Amino acid sequence: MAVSDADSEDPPVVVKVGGAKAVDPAGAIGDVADLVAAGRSVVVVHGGSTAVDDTLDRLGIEPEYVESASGVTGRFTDAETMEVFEMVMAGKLNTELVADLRSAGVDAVGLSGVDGGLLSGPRKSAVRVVEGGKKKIRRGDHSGKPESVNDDLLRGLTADGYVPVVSPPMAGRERDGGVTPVNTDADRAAAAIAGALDAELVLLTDVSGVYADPEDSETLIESVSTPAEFEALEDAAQGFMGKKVMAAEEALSGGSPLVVVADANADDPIVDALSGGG
Amino acid sequence: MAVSDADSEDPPVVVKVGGAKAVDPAGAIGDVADLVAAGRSVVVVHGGSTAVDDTLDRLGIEPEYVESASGVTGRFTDAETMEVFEMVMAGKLNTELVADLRSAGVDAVGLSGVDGGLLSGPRKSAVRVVEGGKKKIRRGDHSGKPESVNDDLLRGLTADGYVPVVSPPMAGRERDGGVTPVNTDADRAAAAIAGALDAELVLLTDVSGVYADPEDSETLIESVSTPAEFEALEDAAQGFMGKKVMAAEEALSGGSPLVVVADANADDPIVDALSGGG
Amino acid sequence: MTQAECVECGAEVSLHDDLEVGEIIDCGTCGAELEVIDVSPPVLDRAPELEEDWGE
Amino acid sequence: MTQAECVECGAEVSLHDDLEVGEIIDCGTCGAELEVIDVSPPVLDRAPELEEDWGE
Ligand SMILES: [Zn+2]
Ligand SMILES: [Zn+2]
Repeated sequence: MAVSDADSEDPPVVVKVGGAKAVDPAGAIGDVADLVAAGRSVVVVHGGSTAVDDTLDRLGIEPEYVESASGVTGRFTDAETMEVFEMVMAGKLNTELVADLRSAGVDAVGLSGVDGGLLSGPRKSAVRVVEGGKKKIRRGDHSGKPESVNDDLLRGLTADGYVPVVSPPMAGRERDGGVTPVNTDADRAAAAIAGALDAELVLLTDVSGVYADPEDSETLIESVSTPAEFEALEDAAQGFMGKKVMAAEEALSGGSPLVVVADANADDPIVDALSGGG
Repeated sequence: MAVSDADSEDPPVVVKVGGAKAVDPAGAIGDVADLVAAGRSVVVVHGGSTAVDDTLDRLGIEPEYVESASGVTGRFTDAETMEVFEMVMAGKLNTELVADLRSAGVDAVGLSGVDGGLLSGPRKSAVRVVEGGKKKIRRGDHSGKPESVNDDLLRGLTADGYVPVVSPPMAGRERDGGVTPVNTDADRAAAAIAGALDAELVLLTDVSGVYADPEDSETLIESVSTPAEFEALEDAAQGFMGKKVMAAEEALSGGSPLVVVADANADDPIVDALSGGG
Repeated sequence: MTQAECVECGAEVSLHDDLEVGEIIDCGTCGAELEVIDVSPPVLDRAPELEEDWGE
Repeated sequence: MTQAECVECGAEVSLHDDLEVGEIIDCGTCGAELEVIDVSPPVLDRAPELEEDWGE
């Protein structure tokens, strides 16, 4: 699917690569190298929740999922889980993606959302959950959503020829003004960055897009350009694809001219996506 | 001890904070905030081997130490250990130190030596060891020493008002040109950065300096200014302090005007060190 | 069954026996949502308004 | 005890029985340091020169 908003001449590109399994997609790395060689400013964003789960498992820590009043399931990130999250996202995955990009000739610089206050917002430490039919407040969560983006830091690095590689966590603001690293959704982080940079956003996933009928690969929604079409797209989105659509909406309303959700497993996923083939 | 080399007007300051236990020294964080407020460019470097050992232990991985032909003991870093090293150094410790500095009002940006090729050199994958009296070649090591520093990246960030917070690993160059994250000594990394920036280097440790007689706290060597005094200093240095002295030597020969090894547990350890009280 | 006072309207609120810290109780009189801060003795406070998110 | 040929001077090098991969053998004839690449059958190659470091 391609959601087009405005014309523009070579804006920056924000590429969100998938979680652990898709964090080293050879096609995406080659594409980033080609885009940079062609003079585009590129920012890479990655997640990696399944790799976090693997490490939690190795450490004997049970990941905890909680259910909200409206039935949405989310991860509860206590202090111990947050530590593992930092280690896997900002340590292992980010460092290894930067090394892979550098091996491909891309002058990559890894950053977490904490660095330079790149992704900042209030820490959400209390959440309302439903447990055994009871409404409860759970305290000690480490999560948040980015309310501000330090786009100057990214512009400075891209102007100097670097490719920032950004991962959660983000900088969670405490009530006393302190900063705590907190969990945040990587798609939403990519959307916030694309909005702040007025950049095109490519969300790479393991599937090829949003299907009007998820069971029928012929019903891929390739692009939308009216509110009614966008509503139909929202209706069609299911499961984790729903988050992609919400991220797309946030990026567009933030200033992004184009959002593409594309298949990470294609040969040239980013270049194809930007040329409208997504 | 203070090793003085040249006069200079407010050069940048590189502060090496200790390993895990000293990675959050409140005094050092306050000092960094004061130096930045006074207009100095500051780069923070940290290590954290004992935290790596703690996490290896939690994961049931035995750290392996090997002995060189001349009897020096060093860590052997296989692929599994390297992964933990990335997680703890670049993930947990770096992210948490950046958050603590930001809580103190310092606009910190975390980087590993892989980012932007900040600390680069050939990967050492084979080491000569002595095992059970036999000389052997052990392959699969992930280590290296920085032969080049991307000082432009650091200058760009400090010029924009940021405080880079740098940790191992470094960018290990493979024979095929690829980049692999590898282990490197944090004191040596700090020395290489100080040399490249012509910066003053403050090495904070848990002890107060080098003692002519380690058993006698009255014999602290406060400063040296002649080669003969430096030789006496080298003779006096023992254990891990020996590495501080070698780091000091590398920084000075690289262009650093002043190296101070100072007690991390003092109230204002960096400010005291720079004013000659080290 | 014990009772506690609603911090909003002052009415008595009935509490069931297996009360848990963090649980949210609705005041039957004014409708306020009250968080159980402690259980023995029971302490209630106004439950914070928390925005629901679309998850991590 | 088996033998192998020195890759430097061609002389026969005597090998002890509990030979291990990675072990370094000195050639008795030319003095070259030879690395054991494989043990059955034994394969030797010139051992790489490696700089000693002051450790991590
Ligand atoms: Zn009431
Ligand atoms: Zn020979």
